[in-house]
Amino acid sequence: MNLSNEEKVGMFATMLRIRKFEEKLEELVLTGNISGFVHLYIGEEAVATGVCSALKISDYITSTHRGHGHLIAKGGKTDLMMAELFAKKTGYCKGKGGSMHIADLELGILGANGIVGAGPPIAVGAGLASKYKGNDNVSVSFFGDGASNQGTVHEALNLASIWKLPVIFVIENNCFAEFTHQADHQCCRLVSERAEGYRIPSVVVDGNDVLAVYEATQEAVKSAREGKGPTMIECNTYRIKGHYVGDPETYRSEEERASWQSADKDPILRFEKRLLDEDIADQNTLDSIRQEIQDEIEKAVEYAKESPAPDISELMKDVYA
Amino acid sequence: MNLSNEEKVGMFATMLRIRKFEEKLEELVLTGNISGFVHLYIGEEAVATGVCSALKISDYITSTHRGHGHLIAKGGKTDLMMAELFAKKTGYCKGKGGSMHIADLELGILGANGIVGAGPPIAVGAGLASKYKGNDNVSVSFFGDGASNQGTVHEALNLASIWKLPVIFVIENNCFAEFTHQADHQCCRLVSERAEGYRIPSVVVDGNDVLAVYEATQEAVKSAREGKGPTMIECNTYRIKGHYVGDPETYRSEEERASWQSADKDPILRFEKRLLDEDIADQNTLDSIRQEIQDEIEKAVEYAKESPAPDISELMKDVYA
Amino acid sequence: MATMKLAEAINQTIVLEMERDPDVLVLGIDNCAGGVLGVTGGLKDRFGENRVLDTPISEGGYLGAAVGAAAVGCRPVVELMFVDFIGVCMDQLFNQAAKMRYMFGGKVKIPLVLRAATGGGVGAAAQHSQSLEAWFMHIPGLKVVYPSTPYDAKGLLASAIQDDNPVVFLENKALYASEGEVPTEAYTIPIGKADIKREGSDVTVVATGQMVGKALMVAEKMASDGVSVEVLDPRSLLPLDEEAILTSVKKTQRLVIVHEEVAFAGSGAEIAAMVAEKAFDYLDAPIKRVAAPFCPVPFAAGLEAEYIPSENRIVEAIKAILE
Amino acid sequence: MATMKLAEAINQTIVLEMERDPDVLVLGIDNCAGGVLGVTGGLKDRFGENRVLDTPISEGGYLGAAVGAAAVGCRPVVELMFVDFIGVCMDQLFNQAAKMRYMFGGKVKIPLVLRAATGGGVGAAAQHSQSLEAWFMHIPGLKVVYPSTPYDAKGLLASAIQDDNPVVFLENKALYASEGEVPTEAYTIPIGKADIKREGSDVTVVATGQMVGKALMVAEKMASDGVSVEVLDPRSLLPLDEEAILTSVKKTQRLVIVHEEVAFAGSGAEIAAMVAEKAFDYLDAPIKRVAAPFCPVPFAAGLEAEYIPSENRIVEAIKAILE
Ligand SMILES: Cc1ncc(C[n+]2csc(CCOP(=O)(O)OP(=O)(O)O)c2C)c(N)n1
Ligand SMILES: Cc1ncc(C[n+]2csc(CCOP(=O)(O)OP(=O)(O)O)c2C)c(N)n1
Ligand SMILES: [Mg+2]
Ligand SMILES: [Mg+2]
Repeated sequence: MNLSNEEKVGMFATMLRIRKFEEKLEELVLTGNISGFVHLYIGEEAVATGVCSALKISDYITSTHRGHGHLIAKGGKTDLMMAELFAKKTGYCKGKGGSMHIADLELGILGANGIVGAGPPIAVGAGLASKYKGNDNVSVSFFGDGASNQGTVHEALNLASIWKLPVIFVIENNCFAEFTHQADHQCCRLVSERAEGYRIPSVVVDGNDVLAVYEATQEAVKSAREGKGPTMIECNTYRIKGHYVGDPETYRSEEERASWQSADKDPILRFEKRLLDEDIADQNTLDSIRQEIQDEIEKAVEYAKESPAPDISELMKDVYA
Repeated sequence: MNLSNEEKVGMFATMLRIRKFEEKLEELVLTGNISGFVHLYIGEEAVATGVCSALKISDYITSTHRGHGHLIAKGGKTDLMMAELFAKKTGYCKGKGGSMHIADLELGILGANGIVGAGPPIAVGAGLASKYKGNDNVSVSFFGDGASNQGTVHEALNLASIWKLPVIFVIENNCFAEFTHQADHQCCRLVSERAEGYRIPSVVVDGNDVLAVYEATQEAVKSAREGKGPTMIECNTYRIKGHYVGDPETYRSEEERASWQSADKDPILRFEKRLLDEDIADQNTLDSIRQEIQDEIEKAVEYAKESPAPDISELMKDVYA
Repeated sequence: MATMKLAEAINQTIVLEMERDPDVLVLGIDNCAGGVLGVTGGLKDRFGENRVLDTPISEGGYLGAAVGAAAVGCRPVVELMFVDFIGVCMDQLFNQAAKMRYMFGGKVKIPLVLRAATGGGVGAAAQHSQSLEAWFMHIPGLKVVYPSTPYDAKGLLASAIQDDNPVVFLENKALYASEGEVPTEAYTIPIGKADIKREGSDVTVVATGQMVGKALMVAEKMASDGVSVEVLDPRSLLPLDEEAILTSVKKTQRLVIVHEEVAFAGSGAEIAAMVAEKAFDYLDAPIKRVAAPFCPVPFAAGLEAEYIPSENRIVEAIKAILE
Repeated sequence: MATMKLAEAINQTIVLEMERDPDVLVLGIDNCAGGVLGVTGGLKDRFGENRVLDTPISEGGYLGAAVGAAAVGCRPVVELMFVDFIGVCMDQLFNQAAKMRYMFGGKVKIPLVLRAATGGGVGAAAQHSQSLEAWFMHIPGLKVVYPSTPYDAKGLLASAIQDDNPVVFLENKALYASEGEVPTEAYTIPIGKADIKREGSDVTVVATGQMVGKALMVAEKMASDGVSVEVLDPRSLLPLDEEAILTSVKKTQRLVIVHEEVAFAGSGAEIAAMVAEKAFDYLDAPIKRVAAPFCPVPFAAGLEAEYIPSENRIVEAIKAILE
């Protein structure tokens, strides 16, 4: 690993930014300020952060219905995101897309997606374009344990493999697909046990250890840029919140959930401790980062609230290029 | 293996019946007597025969676009099949279905299928019904190396696995998907390398050895009937004819093809020699079987030719039950 | 009689049919936990995991499994969750379920119900708010049912489950919580019979889903202006009760069609075309369609409100052809 | 000018566009060997395997890959083989390709062409003979092109490849071998412009695909009986050249629509509905549709011949509204 202290602190900030964004969002949904289906990334911050820290701006990602973490980690602006969630004209999609459809092509973000399993083929296509055009961009496709049972995911793996494309499949195994435990929707213990069937090298990491995720991704990126084809990275993590804001969560115990929020499991608490223990940063620095992020999120909310809703005349625009 | 000599000779007859049916069919298509897309099973007879010899009438199969062999092996009547191929009223589907849609529910044949990869989920459903109803019927899904890349196949494997259904997935790895070599459409050497990812036990057999196929199927059937869930059987074989009758076959060499027609590779020649070598049958018996089958096929053609075409009034019938 | 929500009426019907017929199975994502739509609650506890199956995310696989199970004697009731997900499993519906009987020369029956939540109004954006009736109508071998009240939902779903053909059963999201009077005992409503929700003599409004309620509000309002609006709910779009529509149009001589899907190549196009052919001589005015504009469903509430046909737009359409 | 088959015109256009624009890629099953449809022959030898890709059987995967490639600057031309296969990959077309631009607030372009063989007449039965124009027309964000001559095919395909939106390009199987005069140099025909294939004054026949040729034969025959038939080929169904259709109908005051897909909820329903709304006062007779009956495509030649709209049925429809 070749990370400077500064970079590590940056990763801490990114995770915290995701956490704070999501916590604020939950509050805003519960208080009726924001509507629609909202899926929170709380507890999984180390995955998106570790992965995207190993990417360039010109690299591509495809995201999911649970996309805020990926977007923020890839450089997405919290004010534009918040404005989109508030359905405002100033939002990433002019208020037309909402939580499940945020994209920023300039940052290589090819979109969140409301259809489970639709992202991986799209990431493969971006990888195909990179290979054809001869640039060294890689594509990362984030998807869940649940998505891994969708046919399109299988197809995408096969395509990336036969075409030896610079694509990295990042499995967020967060123990659930909606209300169903991973063990109830597939018999393999790990999704990545399926990788060998496509001759795709795979690695399993502690998805709550941001540096482990980073390291695995860095390897995969190197291999992809060198033309060695795809890699699968399975990140073991846990979805702390319900499937969506409002989920009654009848299908799991409070204890199970709480166990993942402990200081030695929560990805942010863990990393904070490490930064302090290894003298990479002092508490003051981290606290001021915390404050900055808090402010940033507050400002994002303010920006969103003050922004105008899209004009009715927007309805029929952007259908065709 | 618990096969009587008679049963072995019966398997020889079944393989021969398929071969002769297909050879006749090819001739009929090339002479313009039969139209539509026709995919021949020549060279792969040991697969359907070995598998179906291990099944009861009440067991189910789903077939493919290359279905004639499966149908005959499961007990399908050559006259009704031929009449269907001639698009006659007396055919299996009253002339409405043609080669890719022949079914015989009474024989457990849930249909050939024009959509690659559509059969496996249907077989899973039949298996689900068997399990739910508590009978001991098993379902066999035949599909090709090419089909194995289709998303629905992946989904079917996962479903059969989590529900522990009495389903047997029979992969006919005949080296081609249309004009594309297996090595060019997937990186795994064998399709069944993917089975472990679903925790489905798998076995690879010489698909041109009818007894090997039978044996593997018998094991799988036993396991399925005992409630132990699905098995995958990969049968290595070779498609002797073009993808369809009329295929210019620009993609393979004459030598490659011819090598699979040699006495030690052709499934029928091989089995014939074995029957003789092991004194299971004498040449006379086999020759008279050959003659009987020849006659049966001729009669089937006659029956088909003499049968009436469906009346125009049939057009709108059978749309709804 | 009991007052109940549309979602409850559907749940109750599934329970009644499962009790009546042991061949009825339920499949869908998270159905055991009651489903994301909140319709299948309690089924697992009552009927067990052998009859109420949770499916992995693989719609093509589990819809196909339902087709296979139906072909050999079960009656699966499948939840697709959002109708928008049909794109990953359309093949099993239109090439398999709907065509098998014909392709096999009449030798199989596929008694299968595919339930799907339809329509907008909940801020769910472009991939969770669509209405796709017209696609299903275009599939020979299929039936398409679309109730607008809890009463109709119960009777029609019972018919759908008892039907020997594949049936797409559309549930309007905005109506799940709408209430109505529903008999507690089992009953059926025949598929293919329209219902005149309000009689009138000046103009026929054919409406589906949540548009029925809007049309009724409009009829109520316009009655005080002396305009008599007949509101006809086809209840099933395939088969379509052409006779009922033609009878109404022959009486009123004016037709407005209201639906939530986009107008272009939507279900209303078929209704308009049918009337323009079969009741042309009775028509006194152009046939108007009130439907969604030709764009994906937007997220922003203001835009979505503009997108979904409003009472105002219905009034305008009626006025335009009454002039 | 050269005489060439429709299949050749398509092949030639792909070659010209690939030469013109290095971003054009070709994807599809067995395209390297020329494809089962026989349209992509020679492309691999000319442009190499990096630009002409053979895809495994995984339509959702490779159509999705085309969407991704298009989003980042390529112009994929994808062969679906038979349009009937759309059921396994519809999601990538209607929820991704067609909606991404809108959902993303205008921030992406998806220049992608999906070529698919359409229609019956070759004894390919229910899963290889369908016409599904109406489904594609119902998708905002998409364009749908359907040429009836080699000349139109070449100009329209060039436009489709150059278009910044996803375009479904339908190729009628029965027309692949049909010949016509085609300029050897590159040219485009704008998408959305109908073409009057024959002028007439008594009745407008709107026809698509192989029905255009049949309508022209009918027009020729009926001319000798003193009936003047105008034959209008929309050439693209989305956008639909409503103006051209309305202009023609306002002139002839009679409309017959002929297409190969089933009538119910088919493309003709939209055309009829549009005219019944916008040119009602000009119409002198009911609008007739001549289309396939409501059943899957049968295998038997005799049944299939009855299934596909015939010249006779067109004549009858015209006569019925001329009386
Ligand atoms: C094709 C499709 N099927 C079903 C859904 C409904 N759905 C949304 S999220 C989800 C669960 C996804 O689970 P997983 O992939 O593990 O991601 P996670 O939510 O755990 O992040 C489901 C079933 C959908 N959006 N699209
Ligand atoms: C969904 C779908 N895609 C493509 C096709 C066209 N097609 C028919 S057979 C075939 C090849 C099948 O290969 P394989 O599964 O290996 O079976 P084989 O023909 O070798 O028996 C293809 C691509 C189809 N019928 N359905
Ligand atoms: Mg998950
Ligand atoms: Mg094969």
